[in-house]
Order: sequence, then structure tokens, then C-alpha cells
Amino acid sequence: MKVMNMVQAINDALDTMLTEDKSVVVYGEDVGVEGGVFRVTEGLQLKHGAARVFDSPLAESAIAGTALGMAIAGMKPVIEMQFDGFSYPAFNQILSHISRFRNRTRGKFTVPAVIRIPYGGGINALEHHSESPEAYFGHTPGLKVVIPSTPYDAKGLLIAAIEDPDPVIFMEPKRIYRAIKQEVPEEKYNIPIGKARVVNVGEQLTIIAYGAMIREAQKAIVMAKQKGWSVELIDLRSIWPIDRDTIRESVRKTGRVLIVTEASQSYGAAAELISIVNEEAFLSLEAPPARLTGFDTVIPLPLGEKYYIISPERIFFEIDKLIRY
Amino acid sequence: MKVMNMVQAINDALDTMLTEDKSVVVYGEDVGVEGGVFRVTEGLQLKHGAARVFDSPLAESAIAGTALGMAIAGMKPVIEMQFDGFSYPAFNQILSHISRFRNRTRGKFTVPAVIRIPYGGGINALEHHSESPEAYFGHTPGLKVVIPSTPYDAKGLLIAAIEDPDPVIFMEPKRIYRAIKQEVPEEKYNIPIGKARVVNVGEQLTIIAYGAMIREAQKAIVMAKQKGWSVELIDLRSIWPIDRDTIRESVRKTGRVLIVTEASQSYGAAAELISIVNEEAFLSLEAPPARLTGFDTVIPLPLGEKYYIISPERIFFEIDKLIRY
Amino acid sequence: MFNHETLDKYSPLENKIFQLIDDDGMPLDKKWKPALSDKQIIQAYKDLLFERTADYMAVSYQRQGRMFTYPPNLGQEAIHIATGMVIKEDDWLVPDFRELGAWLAKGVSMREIFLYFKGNEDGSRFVNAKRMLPVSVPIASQLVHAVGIGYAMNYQKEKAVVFAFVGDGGTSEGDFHEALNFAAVWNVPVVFIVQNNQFAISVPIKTQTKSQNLALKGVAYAIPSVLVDGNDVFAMHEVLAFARDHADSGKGPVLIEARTYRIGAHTTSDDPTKYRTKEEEAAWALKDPLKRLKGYIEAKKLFDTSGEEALVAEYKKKIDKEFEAAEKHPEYPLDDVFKYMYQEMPSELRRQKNAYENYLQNKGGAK
Amino acid sequence: MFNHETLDKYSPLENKIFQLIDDDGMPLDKKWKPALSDKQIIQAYKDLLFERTADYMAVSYQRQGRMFTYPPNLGQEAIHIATGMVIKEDDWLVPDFRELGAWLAKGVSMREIFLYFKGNEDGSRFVNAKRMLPVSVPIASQLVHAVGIGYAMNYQKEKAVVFAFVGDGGTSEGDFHEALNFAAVWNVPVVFIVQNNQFAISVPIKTQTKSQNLALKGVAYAIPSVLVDGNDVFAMHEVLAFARDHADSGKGPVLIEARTYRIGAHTTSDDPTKYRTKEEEAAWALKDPLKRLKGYIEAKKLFDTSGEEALVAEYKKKIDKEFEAAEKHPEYPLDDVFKYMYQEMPSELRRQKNAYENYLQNKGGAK
Ligand SMILES: Cc1ncc(C[n+]2csc(CCOP(=O)(O)OP(=O)(O)O)c2C)c(N)n1
Ligand SMILES: Cc1ncc(C[n+]2csc(CCOP(=O)(O)OP(=O)(O)O)c2C)c(N)n1
Ligand SMILES: [Mg+2]
Ligand SMILES: [Mg+2]
Repeated sequence: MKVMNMVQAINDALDTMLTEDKSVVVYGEDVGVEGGVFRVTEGLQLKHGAARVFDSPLAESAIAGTALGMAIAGMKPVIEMQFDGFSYPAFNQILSHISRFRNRTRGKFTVPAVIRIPYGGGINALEHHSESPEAYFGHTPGLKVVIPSTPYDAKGLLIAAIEDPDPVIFMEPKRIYRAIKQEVPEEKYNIPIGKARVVNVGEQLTIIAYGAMIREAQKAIVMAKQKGWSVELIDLRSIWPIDRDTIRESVRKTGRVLIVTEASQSYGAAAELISIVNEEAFLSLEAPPARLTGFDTVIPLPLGEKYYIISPERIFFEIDKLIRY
Repeated sequence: MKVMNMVQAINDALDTMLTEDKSVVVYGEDVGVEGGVFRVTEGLQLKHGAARVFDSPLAESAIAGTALGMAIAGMKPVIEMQFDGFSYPAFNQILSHISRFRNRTRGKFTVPAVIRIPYGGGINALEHHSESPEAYFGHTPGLKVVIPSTPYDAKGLLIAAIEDPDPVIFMEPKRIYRAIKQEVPEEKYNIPIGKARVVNVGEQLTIIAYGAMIREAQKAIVMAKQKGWSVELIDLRSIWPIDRDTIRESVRKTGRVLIVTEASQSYGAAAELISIVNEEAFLSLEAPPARLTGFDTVIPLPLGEKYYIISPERIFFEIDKLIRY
Repeated sequence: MFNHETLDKYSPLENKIFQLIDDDGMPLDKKWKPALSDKQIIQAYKDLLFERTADYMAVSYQRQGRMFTYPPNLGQEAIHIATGMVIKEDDWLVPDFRELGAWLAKGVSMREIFLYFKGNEDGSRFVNAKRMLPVSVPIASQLVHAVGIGYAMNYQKEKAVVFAFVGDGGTSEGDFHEALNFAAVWNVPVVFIVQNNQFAISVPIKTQTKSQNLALKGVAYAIPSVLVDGNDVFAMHEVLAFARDHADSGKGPVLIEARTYRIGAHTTSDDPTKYRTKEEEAAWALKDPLKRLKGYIEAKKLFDTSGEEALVAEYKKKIDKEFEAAEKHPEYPLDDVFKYMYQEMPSELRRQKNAYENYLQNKGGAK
Repeated sequence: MFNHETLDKYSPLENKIFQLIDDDGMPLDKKWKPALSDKQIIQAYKDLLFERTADYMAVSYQRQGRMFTYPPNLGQEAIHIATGMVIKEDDWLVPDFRELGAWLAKGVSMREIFLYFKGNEDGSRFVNAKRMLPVSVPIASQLVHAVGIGYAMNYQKEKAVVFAFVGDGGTSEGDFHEALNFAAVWNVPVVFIVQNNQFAISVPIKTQTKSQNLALKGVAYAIPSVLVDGNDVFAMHEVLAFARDHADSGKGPVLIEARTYRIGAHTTSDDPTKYRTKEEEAAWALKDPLKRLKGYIEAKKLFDTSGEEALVAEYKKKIDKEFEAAEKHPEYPLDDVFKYMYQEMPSELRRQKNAYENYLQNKGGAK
């Protein structure tokens, strides 16, 4: 198997699907000639041609809206929002149309489109380049929302997303684009959307996280292990739908749960997960389910980011509090 | 005192502030000559002139974005999004700029603007006219989000919103625009943003709701009373910030909590409230905090709305389950 | 004066309106011969009459409380009927929400339309209408869909044109701009039709834009654009046929401003007396598209229009049947709330549906 | 040929570019006399040189890893310097992110700019820059702000003009369209300046639009629009002065396309060799605004440009000092994350901040 980082794994997934399915096209700002500002689409235009991998004018609402048009006319567009913060101009198209066309037309027109969004902080970027908008999408009926945390998952989930008959928001934790290298099969494989992954088996506490937070949680778990504590780690992978089964099973076993997300706190993913824990495992709870999240502030510019972004130490601190509770 | 419905109370609040403060202007689609599709701004253009109360071209992003421009130049714009679903084209301006200009400029430029949004279902409307987007705004740092449930609160909260030095999303439960009549003082008064209201004192269970759901909860509470059950009702009023004190006090007393919201479930307001209940009153909980919300579906067109919209009977059903838990 | 050939050279900068018949239906140019056969002209008249009748009926059903809301097409029918004459089966129709006659031509049934405005998504199935999109409520947002479809037509090497509608108010939205720009850059076969009916609800065109005409807006994108009399079915047909040809032959998009007047209210919940004058309404009444087409037909003695009442009566019966069918439509089942959200229902939705069903089954017991 | 008087009659439809000096700095019209005094011309030269020096320095600081990212202005300075000459203290500057010289003229310090690109919001305070907005990252979104400010200027009866910048790529965004339309309808004193530097990151102008020029876009809104050589400081000054007058005298907005070339990379993270040719770069090098202005100055013997190196050395020292000041800026305190979100910190934010402080105090103990 080839060793790949996440950028390569995503590129490989796109290449695989472009090769296999002529209805797949890839477009957005700078994804063609340039190969994307993160080089995720590098080489694809050269290989698959400019009718299938191309630059669009600079307008996110149209990028999303034209993808809907292509999709209902039989294509499978995979579009890129250059950065998380630039998905906002496309909200109306995503919320009002892409998520609803199947329901509106009682299944006559469907939107098998994928919207790729590099997201999250920690890359020393300007404002609007470090956003974590997953809760906006998670709150929007009709979408599926997935986030990989490894190259392997990235390829499998993206292929699943492209093959999915419904629109999928595919969020890429850009901070770990090149941080993790892993063996990734060269052939095609799918990771089912909606299934979480138990990254680490443990007995005393469950951490639920996703994206770049998985790596931080793993570090915290190593620290906890030194204290003799056994922590389970769930990589949610799918922001909607959420895998209640995996969560239930884990929390019923551990009785303690910590949710870790980068996004700001209020009305964020952690709140949804805490509610699910209450619904699924209330009687097993030995401590209040806790959340460690971004603040209810704008994510600071690079020099202030250290306060906002969650470190393994902070995760460990919460583990410690919860286990001693 | 004059008896007013919510439309009149909001009109009165706008009139009061237009009269008192020359920097206040009111604009949006059809708010001028027509007086708004719900007649909320009726008569205001005639009284205050077309430079202060006026129709804009049909473009929500510009309506929001120009309000920011006016606000940082010393005015206090109060803009209307004609319906909930039409606030989506303005998301980029609201999320990227209106909520952030103070922080971005370290307080040099501030945005004392108010965005009025009639929202919610139950009026037999077309698609995109029955949305409950409060969680999108609640998840956006830098905004305050308020929702009145009575004419009295509507006037007091809107005046507070206009006087607030920061941007406020003022959501109006259009379903009860004319349903409730109440004595409303003709003079100016404020209701502080961030304070919930205990609508009904009770001992066995706490319902937290807001907007049009308050009336439905009140009806359910009457049904519960017949069973001999004592239910407390909290009108949240402020979606962000949330009044943790009132919630804590109530749930510590009752030990049981039901959240009722119209919006779809996942990543909605109910999830945030359940998390807060966990954080503030975990040890008092005698039953899992429950939520009764819209489904994770598009709100159906009028003939299917009955399934989606929450009735007093459904609230009662949940009360019953929780109290018997 | 323009004709099919000279439309190629038309410039909206001159602010001249393409028009073939006058207010009474008389040809402006004595030598002009319609591109339509007599049979087509008579059919256009009947279709226009049908649309108008259906519209009146819809408004009256709504007044009787049997439908929630309805946006009348009154006065704008020539645009719709002409579109219906030009659009082909494989062409796409991307509607705004006020082009009834065009929908009917595409195969939408009145039953479906009534069902939609009664508040049932089944009314957007458009079972017999090929390549017909549902009503787009968020103004102008549908235009970018049209462009995407256009891209797909090019990509799939299909010979098909996309007709996309928007109102004068809709030209102010960002999506209007983005759609036209993408359409030009991608060279897609899309015909954009702006129905300039002078108002966006209560807001008059002069509050909407400072430009003299809306066809002008095409200049910004290097899109051929025409200002046409939207109440002149001949002119509309000519321009649409030109535009379809243009798009179909790979030359890219066209923008049409069809100048017209919304004779009725914005929707049945609107009261136009609040924002416009009787004088204005009277002036536009002279340009009524039905009146003008009838004038032409009568002058040329193509058809005995004294039978109109009988025709209307026949249409009314037909429409009534359609309405009854809509009223007899099966009750909205709970299932329908959930089952069309995704191809396969996610377990989360099943869970929520089960909870509701559990309530339905046990609510009696709980009391 | 145009001049200040004839600009009124300029039409972008003719696709002619307003230009006063040639590539060597020689007047195109022998009889032409600059509107600028010799002193002003010399100052413009110095300012341009300063901007360019600052830019080079910024790029090199970034390369040394002392700044996170930086968008070079190289090649576009004439636009900025001319704006600086025309803009008044009470005027507003609504920047895009690539108009350094104009910011400096408004009173922004290099220290602040460095601070911003080092990643500190303190760099957007612009303490001594009156009516200067912060960098707008979401492309084109700032243009509607400019229109709102323009409305406020009219409403408050202030004599002040708003200068708003956007790039060629930015003209594709919906907000560009909405801003221009609102500006025209509201008749606000806004001068929109499109810096057409041929690229939006890697995307060339021909992928961005099919229109021959971007000034044309103003036609859609009935906004007077001018295409001008953005590398000709005289032409830029003339057009900007005309536009300011126009807006200031209550005649409403103006749109300017300043045609130029981004000599450098998009930002320090970009590699232009991926998407453009050496030939293209060489062709544009002939039009370098500094070279052209120097050509004029030398031909007219206004100033001894052999002292340029000494000037640059002096500027470098100055800029280095500013950079040092930025590096010595106080540590980013935790407080700053929270305290500017609202005028009064809501208790929820205090709670979150307390939780973090609690972690800081007790993390040692926990281990
Ligand atoms: C994005 C959006 N904003 C507001 C509305 C509410 N609304 C419905 S129709 C309408 C006016 C549309 O005017 P125009 O485009 O001229 O079409 P017309 O109604 O005249 O046919 C408005 C403002 C909407 N549907 N969508
Ligand atoms: C809404 C939005 N989409 C995408 C981006 C990413 N981005 C930053 S600059 C840029 C290109 C801008 O091109 P142009 O407007 O021509 O300005 P220039 O960089 O050439 O000065 C892009 C796509 C952004 N900042 N905002
Ligand atoms: Mg209209
Ligand atoms: Mg550019």
C-alpha cells in the first residue's frame, strides 16, 4: 500500500471517482490549473481535462447553485469552497435548495453533489480561514455532513460521499492535511456515512471528537494512561446523521463523557452530543457529560489562537476533573 | 394603557425609537409605502419620512451589509428580513461582518443594528416562509438573539435591542402576531436582553420554551394541572446569551425538564439548553432532560404542517412521560 | 423596427422596445407577416384564454378559503404562452413562480398547481412535465440552477435549451448577477427571461434599479439582450424563437426583458391599491395581451371570438374538475414528512418518526 | 483622448482606456499638462517608492518566518498613491486588502500593517487613520458596507466621499452587484475602484468574465464608469479626482476599472509560475508604474532620481523600525479574545473565560 497524507488521500479519491464515473466533475476557485490552494486537486485537470476539473468565477453562491443544476441534470459535481469562511455566501443555496430539492419534488429531482470544505483553525491564517461551521450544516435537514480524521478515512468517506445519492458536506480538517501519514489502499473502498469509529478502547471515560481534535485527544489519552486511567475515544466521523449506537454502547460502559470540538460552544456540536448522551445513557451517567469547545468568540488571529484552540493538556485537565468527579 | 397585539407593539416600539432618536432608520423590502407584508411598519413612513423608513431593492445581503455601513457611520438601522427563509442570503454579511466588526477593529467600529425576522411555522405559508433559524444565529459569536412571546415583551425587547450597542437579531413569532392582545404601556420601557421570564411557577417539572411555543406550553400546563401536576414554565426570551441563573434555579427545584422548540432537532436550541441543564443542575436531575422539537426534516407545506408543529397535546404527552419517569 | 434577423444586432442601450402589434392588435409594420401560422395564432389565443380563466378560478378558490395563497398571472400571459410555443420537450423550464401558461405547456396539470398552492408537496411532482423544475421561492436563486443545467447539457452533448424565469425584483439579487456571469463564461444554452411587471410586491421598478431597462444588465456580461413588449405575443414569440436558436446553436445565453404589467395583486394576500394608482392601471389595461391578440384575430377574421364565453365555460368546467381532483387528493400521510428527505431514511429520522407514532398510539392512554 | 472635462462623456462601451503617459512616462498628448504640481509629482514618486520598499520588506520578513502571510502590492502602486492624493481626511476608505499606499495616506502605520499580518487584531485598530475600515477578507463583501456608509453621509448631510476597493475576481460575487445597484438607487457618494490585476489568485480574467472590460459592468446600474490605466499615476489621479468631484457634488456613485498587473505572487503562499508565463510578466514589466513615473520625472528633470538608493535605504530603516515595533508589541493577552466581542461582556463569556483561567491556574496541580 501507498503511504499518503490526507491531501493525497483526497486527491486519490477524486482521481478514482473521476476515472470511474464520467458524470463526476470537480470545480471551484483555483482547483483547475493551480490544483487548489492546498494542492488537493493537483494534477487532476491535466489528467481528466478542463471540462471535468476546472476553475469557476469567484462566486460561492453560484458554485453551489450550479452544482445543484448539474446534479438534477444527471451529473455528480464535487465542488470546493476554498475555505470554511467562504462557504457562508453559499448558505442560501445549500440551505434553501441543495438540502431540499429531493423533498420538494418528492424524489423527482435529487442532488448527488459533494461540497468539500477545508475547515478549522491552527494554520496561522487570516480571519475567515479558520472557521468550524459544522453545526450550521448539522442543523440543516437534508444534508449529510462528514469529517475524516485520517487519510484512510478521508479517501473512503469521500468516495462514499460522491456515491451517495444525496448531498454531502465533506469537511476537511486542514490543520492535519499533511500531519498524518498512513497506508491507504490504492483501490476503491467505501466508509459508510453515519458510522463512528472507536479509535481507542477504554473503560472509565468516553471522549467523543472528530477531525483535528482526534489527534489532540489521543495525546491526552496517553497522558491519562500514565495516571492509570483508561479512556475510550470515539471518532464521530459523521456529524449528521450521528451514530447513536456507538455512543450509547460506550457511555453505558464508561459512565463518563467528554465532548471535544473546535467550534464555538453555544449551539455547537457538543451540545447535540450531550443531548444524545442524555437520551441514550442517562441512567449510566456517573458525572455530568462535559464539553470542551472553542469559546463563544470569533476565533482569534494567529497570535491569539493558542487560547482558543484546544490542547492535549486542556483535554487532560477535563479528563482528570471528570474521573475525579 | 392601550391594548395591543404583537404587530402593534412592535410598530409602537419602532415609532417610539424613530421619534426619540434621529439616527434610527427602518428599511427593507416593502416596509415603506406598503408598511410591511405583516403591516408591522404601517404608517411609519408617513410619519417619519421616506429618508427614515423606506423600501430597498430586493437583495438581503445588501440590506444587511448596508446596515453595517450605516451603523459604523453613526446610525442605528433597524432592518427587516421579510421572512425567516430570506435571511439566508444575508448570512455571509451577518456571520462574517455584522457579528464581528467590533472584535475585528478592537472596538473602533461597532454595529448597533437590529435585524428583525418574522419566523416560525403555523401560518399556512409556502416553503421558506416557516423557518426557525434561531440556532444558526445562536451559534454565531458576536450576536445577541432575542424572541418575544407577548406584545409587552416585544415592545420592551425591541427597544432594548435598538438601544443595544451591539447587533441584535430580533425574531418575531409571526404565528402569534395577532393572536395575543395585552395591555402595553405607551411610554418607552426596556426589557433587559439576557433575562428569561418565569411565566408559570411550578414544582414538578420545568418547561423551557420561547416564541409561539409559550402559548402551546401554557395550554399543556392547564391539562397537566387537571392531573394535579405542577409545571413551571420559563420563557427564554434571549436565545443568546442564555439566562443560566433562571434555568438552574428552576431545574434544581423541579428535577425534571422539558425543552420545547419549533426548530428541527439536531443541533438546535433544545440541545444547547439540555447541555446547560447538565452543566448547572446535573445532580438535581430525576429524569433525563427531554426535548420536544421539530423533526430533522424540512417543515412541511401547510397540509403536512400538523405533524411537524408542536401541539399542547404533544407537550402534555411528554410532561406525562417525564413526571411518571 | 426589428425582426428575427436584426435581433442579432439589437442593443438594449438604445432603449427601444421590440414590438410587433399595437395596443389594438394592429401590426406596426404593414408589411409584417407573423411567423406563426393561423392555427398557431388561434391556439395561442385559446391558451391565453385558458391561462386567464384558470387564474381567475384560482383566485376565487382562494377567496373561498379552499387554497392558502395564489400569485395571479393576469396580464403577463403573452410571455407564458409564447414560451410554451417555443420550448421543446427536451428543453428545461426553470420557473420563478408566475408563469402559469408556460408550465401548462410543459405538461404540468392544473391539479398539481392547485395541490401545490393548497400546501402539498405532491403538487411539485409534475408527473407529466419533463424537465420542469418546481417553483422557486427564494427570489432569483433558481437562475444559478439553470446555469448548472446548461453546463450539463453542454457536457452531456445534449441539444436542449434551458428557459429560466425571474422577475424585475429578482434582478437585484446577487444570484442574478452570478448566474449571468457564469452563464456567459461557461457559454451555456440558457435563455433568461425577466418578467418586468413593474413591481416587486409593492416596490416599483424605479426603487429597484436606476437603469433605463433591464435588458441593459446583460451588457455587463457580454450576453445578447433584448427588451421586448411582454404583452405582445407575436413579439414575445419572435424574440424567444431567436433566443432559443441562439442558445441552441452553441452561441451561449440570451437575456430577455419582457416588459409587462401585473394586473392583479402580488398574491391573494396583497392589496395593490396601497401602492399604485387607478390611472396607471387604466393605462396598462390598454395593453392587455388578450385584448391585443383578440384585436389581431378579429381584424384578420381568423376565428370567431364571439364564442369566447362558451370557451371560457368549457375551460371552467375543466378547471373545476382539476380543482376537485386536487381536493380529493389523498390525505397527507405522516410518512411523506420523512420519506423524501433522503433516498434511504437515516435511522435518526426513523427514530423521530417512531417517537411521533408512539405519541399517536399512546396519547389517549396518557390522558 | 479624454480629460477631466470629457470624462463626463466617457463610455466604457468603446473599450478605450484612459491613459496620459506612455510606457516610458512620456505624455501621449504633447499639449497635456498634469493637474499635479511638480511638488506633488515628486511626492507621488516618493510615496510609490516607499510603498514598493515596504512591500519588498514585508515579503522578506515573511520569508524569514517573522510574519505569517502577506499580499504584495507590487505593480499596483499607482492606484494607491493616486487614491492617497485625492482622498480627504473626512472621506472613508473601504479597503479590499491590496492597496497599501492608500492606507498609508489615510494614516495607517506600517507597524499596524505588520501587526495585522503577524496575526494580531491590534493591527486593525488603525489608531491614527480616520474613517479607514479594516481589511475585508470575504471578497467583495465590503462593497455593501461602503454603500451603507454613503447613505449615512447623505443622511447626516456630511460632505464626504467613500472610496471602496475590490479586485477583478471580486466583480463576480453577488455583493458586487447588490452594492452597485443599491449605490445607484440610493445615489450615494461612493467611488468604486476595481483593481483589475488580471488574476484572482490563479484564475485569469478571461475565466472570470466575458465582458471586454470591467467598467462596462457599471452600465447595468446607470453608474458612470471609466476604464483607466492603473499603472499611470497621472491618469489614475485625473479619474479619481473626477470621480470624487462627481460623488461629492451629489451626482452619485462612480465605477473605475483600474487596469494593472499583479507583479508579485497572490500572497506569500502563492507560486505564480504555476499559472502564468514569463512572456506575460515581461510584457507587463514595461508598464511598471514606478518606471513610468520615473521616466516622466527624469524627462522633465523634476528631481534627481539618482538618489533613489539613498531614499530606499532611508525608507528601509524607517520600515525596519516599524517592524521592530510590531515585534515588540505586547503579548496577546487572554483578555483580548473576549473583551471586544460586545461592549459589555455577557456573563456567558465571563464564564468561559473563567473556566479557561481556572485551567491555567490548576493545570499544574492536576498533573
Ligand atoms: C430571497 C427572497 N426575498 C424575499 C422574498 C419575498 N418575495 C416574494 S415575491 C417578492 C417580490 C418579487 O418581485 P419580482 O421579482 O418582481 O416578481 P413578481 O412578484 O413581480 O412576479 C418578494 C420580495 C422571496 N420570496 N425571496
Ligand atoms: C468570499 C471569498 N471567497 C474566496 C476567498 C479566497 N480568496 C482570497 S483572495 C482571492 C482572489 C481575489 O481576487 P481579486 O478579487 O482579483 O483580488 P486580487 O487578489 O487579485 O487583488 C480569493 C479567491 C475569499 N477571500 N473570499
Ligand atoms: Mg415584478
Ligand atoms: Mg485580481
